[in-house]
Formats: sequence, structure tokens, C-alpha cells
Amino acid sequence: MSALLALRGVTVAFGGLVAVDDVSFDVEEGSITGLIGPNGAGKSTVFNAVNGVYRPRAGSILFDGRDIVGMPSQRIARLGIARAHQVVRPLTDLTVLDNVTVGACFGRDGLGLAAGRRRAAGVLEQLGLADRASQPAGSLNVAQKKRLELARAVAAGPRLLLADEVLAGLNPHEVDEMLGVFASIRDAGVTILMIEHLMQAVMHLSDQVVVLDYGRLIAVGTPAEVQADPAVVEAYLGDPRAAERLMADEP
Amino acid sequence: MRGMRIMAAAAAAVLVVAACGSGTSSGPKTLKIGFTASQTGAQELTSKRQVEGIKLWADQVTKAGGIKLKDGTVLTPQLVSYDDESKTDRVQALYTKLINDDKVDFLLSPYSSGLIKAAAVVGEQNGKIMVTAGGADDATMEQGFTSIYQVYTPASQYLTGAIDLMLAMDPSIKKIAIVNEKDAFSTGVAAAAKPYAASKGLQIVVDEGYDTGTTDFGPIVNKIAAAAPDAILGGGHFQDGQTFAKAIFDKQVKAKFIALLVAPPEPTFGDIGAAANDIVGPSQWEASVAYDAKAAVAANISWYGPAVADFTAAYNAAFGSAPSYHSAGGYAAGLVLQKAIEDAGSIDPAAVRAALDKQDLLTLFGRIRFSTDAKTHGKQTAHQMVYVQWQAAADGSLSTKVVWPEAGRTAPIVPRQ
Amino acid sequence: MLRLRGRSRPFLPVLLLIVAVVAAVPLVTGNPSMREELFFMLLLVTLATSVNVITGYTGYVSFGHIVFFGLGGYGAFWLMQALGVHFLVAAVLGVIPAVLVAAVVGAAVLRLRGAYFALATLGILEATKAFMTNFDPAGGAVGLSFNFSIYAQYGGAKSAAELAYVFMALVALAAIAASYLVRHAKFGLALMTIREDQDAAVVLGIDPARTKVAAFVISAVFPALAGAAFFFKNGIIEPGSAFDLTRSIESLVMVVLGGVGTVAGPVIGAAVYEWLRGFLITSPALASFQLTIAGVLLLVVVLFATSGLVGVLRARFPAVREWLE
Amino acid sequence: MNLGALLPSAIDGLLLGFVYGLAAMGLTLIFGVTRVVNLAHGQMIAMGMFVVLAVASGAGLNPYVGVLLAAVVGLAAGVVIYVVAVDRVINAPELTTLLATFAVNLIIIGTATTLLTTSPRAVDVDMGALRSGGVTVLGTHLVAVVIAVAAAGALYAFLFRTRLGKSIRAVAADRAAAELMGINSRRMLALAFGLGTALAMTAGALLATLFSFNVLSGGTYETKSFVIVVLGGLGNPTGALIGGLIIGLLEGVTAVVIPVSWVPVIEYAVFVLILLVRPRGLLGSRQ
Repeated sequence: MSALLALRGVTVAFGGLVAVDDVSFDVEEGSITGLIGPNGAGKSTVFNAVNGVYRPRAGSILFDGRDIVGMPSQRIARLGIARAHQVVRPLTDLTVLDNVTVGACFGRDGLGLAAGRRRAAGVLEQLGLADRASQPAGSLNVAQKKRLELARAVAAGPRLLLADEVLAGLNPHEVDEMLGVFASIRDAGVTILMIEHLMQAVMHLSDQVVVLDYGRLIAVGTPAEVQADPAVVEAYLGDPRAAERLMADEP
Repeated sequence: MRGMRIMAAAAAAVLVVAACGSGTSSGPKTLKIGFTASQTGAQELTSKRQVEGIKLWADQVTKAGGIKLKDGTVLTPQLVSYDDESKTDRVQALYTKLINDDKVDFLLSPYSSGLIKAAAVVGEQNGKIMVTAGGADDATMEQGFTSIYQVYTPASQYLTGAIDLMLAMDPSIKKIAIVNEKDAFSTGVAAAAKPYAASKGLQIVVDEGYDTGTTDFGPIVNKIAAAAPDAILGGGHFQDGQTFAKAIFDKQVKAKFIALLVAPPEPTFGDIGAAANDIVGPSQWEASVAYDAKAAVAANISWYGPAVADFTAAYNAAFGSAPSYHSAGGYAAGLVLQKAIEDAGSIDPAAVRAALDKQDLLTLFGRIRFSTDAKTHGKQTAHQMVYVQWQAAADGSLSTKVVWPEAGRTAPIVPRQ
Repeated sequence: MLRLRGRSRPFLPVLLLIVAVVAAVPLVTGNPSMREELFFMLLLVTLATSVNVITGYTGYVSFGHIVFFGLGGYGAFWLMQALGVHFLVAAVLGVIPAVLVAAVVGAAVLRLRGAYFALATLGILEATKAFMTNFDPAGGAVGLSFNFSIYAQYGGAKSAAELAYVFMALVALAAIAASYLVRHAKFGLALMTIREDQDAAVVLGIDPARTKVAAFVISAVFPALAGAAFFFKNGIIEPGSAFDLTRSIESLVMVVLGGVGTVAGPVIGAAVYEWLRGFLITSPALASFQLTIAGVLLLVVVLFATSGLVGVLRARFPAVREWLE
Repeated sequence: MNLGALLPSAIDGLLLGFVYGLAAMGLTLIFGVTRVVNLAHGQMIAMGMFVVLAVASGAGLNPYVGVLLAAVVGLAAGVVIYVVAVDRVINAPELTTLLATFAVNLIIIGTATTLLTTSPRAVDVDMGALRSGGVTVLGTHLVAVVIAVAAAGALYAFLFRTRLGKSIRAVAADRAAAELMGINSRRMLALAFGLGTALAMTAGALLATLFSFNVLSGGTYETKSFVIVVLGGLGNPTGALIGGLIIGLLEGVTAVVIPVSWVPVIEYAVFVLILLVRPRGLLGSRQ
């Protein structure tokens, strides 16, 4: 296994505020990596740096060995990095099917419209949204919109999926379903980098966990290593509920 | 917005003035005459005068029992008209409608050169004869038309005559300002005036154009004031001309001679009071210039239609105000058409066209003869301009006096105070 | 497997057939007055359908779209008048200035969003109009007019008018077909993604700048062709009628009336709008209040039927739904 | 080119700029608070002119009574327009609100054209003139400036000194947050529309004392207002007033150097350029 994504000394700053500070880690191809940390740790900023929304002040981001810093987002997307946003952004006036077709048509594979539609239909089946295909996306409920967000990213046929708190706001049953979905996505060969607050889910799914605190990387390792790391526990002490979640075996 | 009504064809309130034509048989036949009027928009006021002139003609013909042809046919004029809102697109749509839906026999023109240009294209496309009542543009008449006939003296002569008048009044005048509205008519007038002024040794110190609808003449008047010309020539149509005159007055611009197009001959120009004083305007017609049958005999041409005084009286009775040259122009267009139909003895277009080509008349509007040269076919060649000046009486009341030509003069021209 | 939407009914051929049949009526009956009315209706269909590509599909409200109509008109007119180029050639060449302006200006102003873009297009229209009013080589405020003999090479003014009409009808049909194809292509999906959420579109792999400019250029081509036909028929062109802001806004009104972002909407909207205006103007009781009535109707549509006539029809008559896009 | 015209022309332009600025303030206030570009703005300016006409020529009163009346009528008319045409679509995309106000524009133009005709009108006001060294400043222009400044001042006092004014500003800054603070945002939006329209009609009323006009005269001043508003930054009333002065001065000065008919070309070119380079206006915040 080689690193599909490698961050090397990535620093992102807004004016004087350093949101991500000299962060380096690798994401192995075919793995699931969990990116965790207390609120404001800079997790979403890392995602924004990876898919070109923010340009790092320093450092390089290697995707499949190629530095993608400074590339426009749309090119990064076509290289095969797809993102499911924390705040869902469905294209409300388009149908669910069209939403997912957008992913398929403009992502890495750049499918034609007909092929894109076919793939989108398949992804909707996989994510259990097939019966909603012809509805406007705006009419879905929150859980369905989360799935739609994920479906759109998956349909792009990415090599790397950036999943930003896709499980937040779902009930336990829905979370269980989604875990299955993640596993199947990974099994299909997609590398996953996920931000997640549900620790039990992260620890259960991830091959590797990366922990940020105040923009700095404080730990990288297997779930077990990270859970045992005193620095991580320390970091989460500032946020007792998070610490509790970190340690809990069950939600 | 006016544009909402552009085009749309369709029949706005049609003014059917004359009696409805009775059927087909031996009785009087209906002579359908179509035109558009600007009931709204920039040309509203002057267009209304022109339409009143046309209406008066149609009424009088109807009262007199119609147009009687040699073969015994009697034609009763019926006017069909729509509101063109002073817009060229609309004019084209409405003339197409007049020709094809209303099946008019002849066309009269809308008011103002820009609109006539648009109407003429449609008339010509359909081979309809159109007598233009209210347009003086030269260029329109040099476009190779075969069925368009111009009653007005062409625009190129509006200010050239004024320049002659000005130099007759005061040969020491050297510096002049030419400021005109940027429309077909006024641009044509200015284009002819500039080389003529130069040929007379005049120096054009201000040469400006302004957009139709301009109300703020401040910048232009400031420029004029700074250049201090002896005379100001130009203007465009009624509203802008009146506003321009007022701005010149407010800023106390000294000029010995000011001649503006279209606005001064219109009686309501005097509403601006002292600002109107001493302003000169070229006019196509004034009531005091009494063309009559005797003059026709002297010129060895035929006289046609009512006397000037009768026309003025009838107009006053019908509309409660004195006719302006636009009114007389409308009336004259009707006369010209009537005479041509009588001469042709039918309404066959070719015959009427031939009659118009041959026409050389003296009417209450003055002498009328059309060019038969292929390049300028239909252009007016005989009609003469009249010049008026607003003058204050001893009691301070203002009125227009005819200052040119000599024949109809009611007062000598005076330099502006 | 779920059924994929679209292509289920021969919508485009039916729509084109209806428009073509209506357009053919005056040619068959030889009624010039009807031909004039339909010429104008087809022109409005073209303008509305075109502006719908940038405004309806892409979400950019273009107030100044009529500028392309004027540029196409002036370009072709000048070629015909000054160089004696045949109408058909001039019309096609007249598209060039419109396309160039759309590409260059589009690249600059399409960076603006919302009201800023709308105001910029308004500014471009007014600037162009003011410029042409002063630009003497193009006749300035007076504009250009043909010597009547120019129509001789087309077999006289009458057959020239017929040629212009047939051309106009073909342009309208082409505009509708283009609108449909854009709507049902990957390109159209990109446009609608940009309309819904431009930032999301970027992350999904769409290049908004290039996509928007392409849409702007497409939406400029048909008005330019229509302008060539319109002014060729009229024989005169002047800045006031070539760059009329009101007509520009009217084409947006038609789009909204018919249904924003649909293929049939602008066609239905333009037809109904023009028919309604004809009706109001002919009715003696309503004629003088026609603008007021038009305003009230527009307000009712904007406030209560946001999806336009197409939306109303689709909601009311499920049978119609699959036939209207 | 004659530089002797420079001073008088610049003065004229500057004075006129106050009135332009006042009209633009109305447009920008409405946009700033409601996010609606009001396409009925020009027509309301024209209506202000007719209020003066009715007062001066109809009732035979002092035309400046008409200016005051125009402000009152404008306030009421603006509130009515908001309630009838805008409130329902206040959160809809731009196209919807643009066309809603355009519909209002059509309704007013249609009715006014029918009832008032498009005949040229003028209100004859003579306030004398100041003359010195070849510069003539008409009294009507000076009075217009005084009234425009007073109206702008009154607006500022209202927005910054009164509770109601502060509520309007809160709604402009963040509608949702203002609602959380217990402000009835709909009422503030309506009031802002009323104030903006009052400014438009006041400006129109002042213009009626300077120039001739007709029912359709609003269009020119509306496009001028757009230019000014963009120059000063959309939604920024101070910017609008200063923008008005800049445009007035620009018109006055450029007219001396180039043919007057080229002035609009410069004006619109500047407008588009500013939108491209600094869309928030020369004075606007960069957000």
C-alpha cells in the first residue's frame, strides 16, 4: 500500500489566525482514515485545503504523488477527490437523480449524460434513495439529504472521498445503515477520509485515526493507539462531552 | 412604458371621421385613407395638430358631397388611424396593418421625419402611394422611393433661409452656435446649415447635438455662454425647443439672433413668456402669408382648395384654436391627394402617381410640386419657408410676426435684446 | 431499476412542429398582415428562449440581452448597405460582433452575481446605445437606412420581406431546438448546478467561468440572427429600436410568464404575451388601460404562479405534464 | 472646447448632483434594507413631479408645498407597494422581485399615461438667480440643494437617532438576527420601502421645479440612480449622496471637454467598470 494522499507541513491561515498549523499525515489507498478533534480544531479547514477551496500558506498536498496545491477546485474534483459536505447543499430545484448525475458527470470519470444517469441510478439504489429519484432534492428530509450528499460524492467515482460529518444528526438506526454504506464504498476501492464526531463509528470503521487540536496534529495511529494516547485525552478534556464520547464503547 | 405598446398591431381606438361608406353599388364609394398619429410620446403635440388638419380636410370634403370623378363616381373619405406612440417599430407594424387588413386606398404619413422614414418603407414595399404631411427630411426622399410624395419644404432649407434672414438683419454677425436634436430631421437641418454658414463666412463656435427627450440644457447653454456667439441656430422639436429657449433666457446668454426649429411657430411656445421674446422660427406656413388665386395666375399655375382665411376660420371653429403650420400641412396633404385623384379620374395607383408627378399647384399652404428625378422622386421642389419671430408689443404681450418673406411680412425682424 | 426521466415523449419534435405549422400559415394564405404579426411573435419567442438559457437555466438575470439583437442587426445591416453583401451571408456574419461581445464582456461580468450582474448588463446596454447614438459611421442617432433598390436583388421588397420571415422562423426553431438540447445535455446540467449553487458546482468538478461564458455566447447567437432579419425587413435601423431596454425586460417577462428554466415556457410566454397585448389593444374598453392590465397580470403571475403558465398547466392537467418541459 | 464653461458647468453639475443623490439614496435605502432593486423607482420620481404640478398649477399653491406633499405621498405609496407587490416574494430570487417591481412600474405608467397623457409639462418657479463673473446660478437650483440636504439630514437623524430607525438598520444588517431581537422585520421592510419611495418622489418634485417633464420622464433619472448607487456602493445611503455629487460634477465637467451627447457614454462605461473592479462601489465596504 502506498499513500494516496499525503499532507506535508500544510499550514492554512486567515490573516493572523492560523487554522491549520504544519500538519502532515498520509492516507493509504483503500483505507478509511478518521479525522477527529475538538470543535475548531481545523478539520474542515484541512478538507478545504485538500479540495482547493482554501490555498495553504505553506506545505504541499500530494495526491497520488502529485502536488495539488494551487489547483482550482474543479480540477481537483476531476482528479478524483469528491467531498460530502457537513452542511448539506443539495441543488434544491433539481431532482434527486439529477443531483447525483452532476456528481457522475463532472467528477473523475466525467461520464456522458446517459452513462451518468445510469450510474446515478445505481448509486441511489445502493444508498436507498431510488424511490425518491424524481423528487426535487429540496423536498427530502435531513437524513435523506445527508445520503444524497454522500451519493453525489460517490457517483463522481472518486479515488478519495472526503466525508464531512455525514453521520451527524442521524438516528442510531440510520447511523448503522450508513456504516454499512461506508464499508461498501471502501470495499469498492474508494479511499475515505472522514471527519466524524461519533467516536464509536470512527473507531469502528477507521484503519487510521488522525487527531487535530487547535490546528496542530497531535496524534496519528490505529484507533486503539489513538484512544490510548494521553495527548489526545488531554485535548479532549477541554471538551468533556467529547472526551466521554472518545472513551465510550457504545454511543 | 411606451415600449409595451410597440408594434402589437391591432386596432386602437380608430377614428372614423367621415360617414361610413355605404355599400358597393352606384352610390358614393368610400375612399379609405390610413395613417398613424402619435397620441403619446415625443411627437404628441405636433402630431395632434397635423391630425386635426387632416380631419378638417376630410370633414369638408364629406360635407361638400365627396370627391367627384369624371366618370360620375363619388368618393367619400374615411380616415383610419392608429396610435404609433412616436415609435418607429410600431409605425411599421401599423402601416402594414393599414394596407393589408384595413385595405386603405391611400396613405398619409405620421408626424416627424423619423417615423415617416419607417412608414415610407412599408408603403413602398406594398406599392401604396403615401403623401407625407409632416416630414421634411431630405435623406428619406433620396432613398429611391417611387410612391412617396413630400408636401413640406425639405429640411435642408430650414436654417439656410434663417441664415440669409440673419445676415440681412445684421451683416456684422460672425460667430454662430449650432445646437440640434440628434434625430433624422434636425440632424439633416444642421448638416445642411453648417456648410452654408461656412460659405457665408460664418464661424461655428459651438457645434453640439443633444438626445431626443433632453430636459437639462445646462451644460450646452454654459458652453454657448462661454463661446459668446452672435447667433444661436438649431433646436429640434417642440418640447426640447421650448426648454432650450428657456434655458438660454435663464442663463442670460446674449445673442442677437436665435432661430429654433419647429417650436416657435407653435402658439403655445409663448407660454415661456419673456424667454420666447425675439426668437425666430422657420415655419412651413403662416396664416398671414395669404397665397391666393391671383398669385397663382401670376405664376401661371392653377390654384386649388380654399382660401387661407376660410381654412383658418374653419379650423378655429372646429378645434377652438388657431392652426399651426402642422395643421396646415395635414390639410394640404389631403388636398394634394384629392387633386391627384380628381386629375387621374380614378383611384388606380398608377394613374394617381402620374397625376402627382405632374402636379404643380398653388394652395393655401403655398406652391407644391414634386421632383420626378429618379434619385429624389417625390421630394418637394417648389414650396417655400416662412420665418416668424416672437415680438413683444408695447404692453408687453407677445405674439408671432411673420418676418419673411416680404410678401407676407407683418413686421420687420428685430435683433434680440 | 428506476425509470430514467426524459426522452419519454417526443416533446421537441412536437413543439417544433407546432411552431413550424403556425409559422407556415401566412406563407400559405399569403396574408402579409398576419405575417407581420407572426414575424414579431417569432422574434419574441427567439428573444425569450435565448435569454432563458442564461437567466432560466444558469440563474443570471440579464437585463441587457437585447444588446445582442442590436449588434447583430447593426452588423448585418452595415454589411448589406455598405458592402452589398447578401442578406443570408450578412446575417450569419452579423453574429460575429455579438458573439465576440458575449465572450469578452461575458467573461468579465459573469463574475458578478445577483443584482450586480443584472445592473452590469443594464449598464452595458445603455453604454452601447449611448455609443451608437454618437457613432457617426453607423449613422449616429439617425441610424442607417437602405436605399430601396437594395431589395431588387431579392426580387423586390415583398419577397425580401418573405425571405426575412422564413429566416426568422428558422431562427426561432433553431433557438428552441438549441434550448432543448442545452437543457438535456450535460452542459445544461452544469448550468443548472451553477444556478442552484455555484460554490458547490466548483467542488463537484464544474468550471463555472467557462461554462457560464459558453451559455452567454449561445444565448447571444439567436438574438443576433433575429436582429439581422428584423432590420433587414424594416429597411432602417437606429439605436432606439436596436437597443431598447423595455424590450429587453419584456423578454424576461415572457420567460417568467411561461415558466423560468423550461423549454416550452418562453415559447408559450411569448405567444401568450403578444396575443394578450393584441387583445387588449383591440378592445376599445381596455385599450387605454392595456399597460395597467398587463402590469396587474404580470404581478399576479409573479406573486401567485411562480412556475409560470407551464407550471400551472402541469399542475392542473397531469396528462399534459409529460408533454411540457 | 472652451474652458470658460468649466466653472459654471461644474457648479451646475454639482448642484444637480444633490438632487440626483437624493433620488439615488431612495433606491439604495430600499436595496440595503430589503435587497430588492426597485424598478418602479423612476416612475415614482415622475410621480413626484406630478404632485408638484398638481399643487402648483392645479391648486395654485407654492410649488414647494408640493415638494413636502410629495414626500408624504411617497411614504404612503412605498408602503403600499411593498405590502401589495413585494412582501410575498421578499425571499424569492432576484428575478422575481425585479419583475414584481417592474409590474408595479407598468401599472403606474399605464394608469398615469391614460389619466395624465404624455404631454410635456412644466412648473414655472422663479426664485431669481445669483450672477457673478459670468456664472449664473438659478435660485431654484439653490433651493433644491437646500431641500435635498435637509431631506438627507432628516433621513440620517431618523436612521441613527430614533428607535425605529435603529430597527431598520438592524433589519438591514441581519434580518434573522433582528427578528430574534423582537423586531417586526416586515414592518421595517415596508417602512424602508416607504422611505425610499418618499426620497424618490421628493427628488422628482425638486426636478419638476428645475426642468420640464412628462409622465415618462422617470426613466432617465432611474438609470442615473442606478449608476450613482453602484458608484456609492449598493445599500449605502451616504455613498449615494456622494455618488450623486460625483456624477453631477462628472456630467458638468466632461460636458465642457467633449460633446455633450458623449457624456452618457462615459457615464455608463464608468458604471460598468466600477461594477467590474469594485462591485461594492468606490465608497462601499469590501464586506
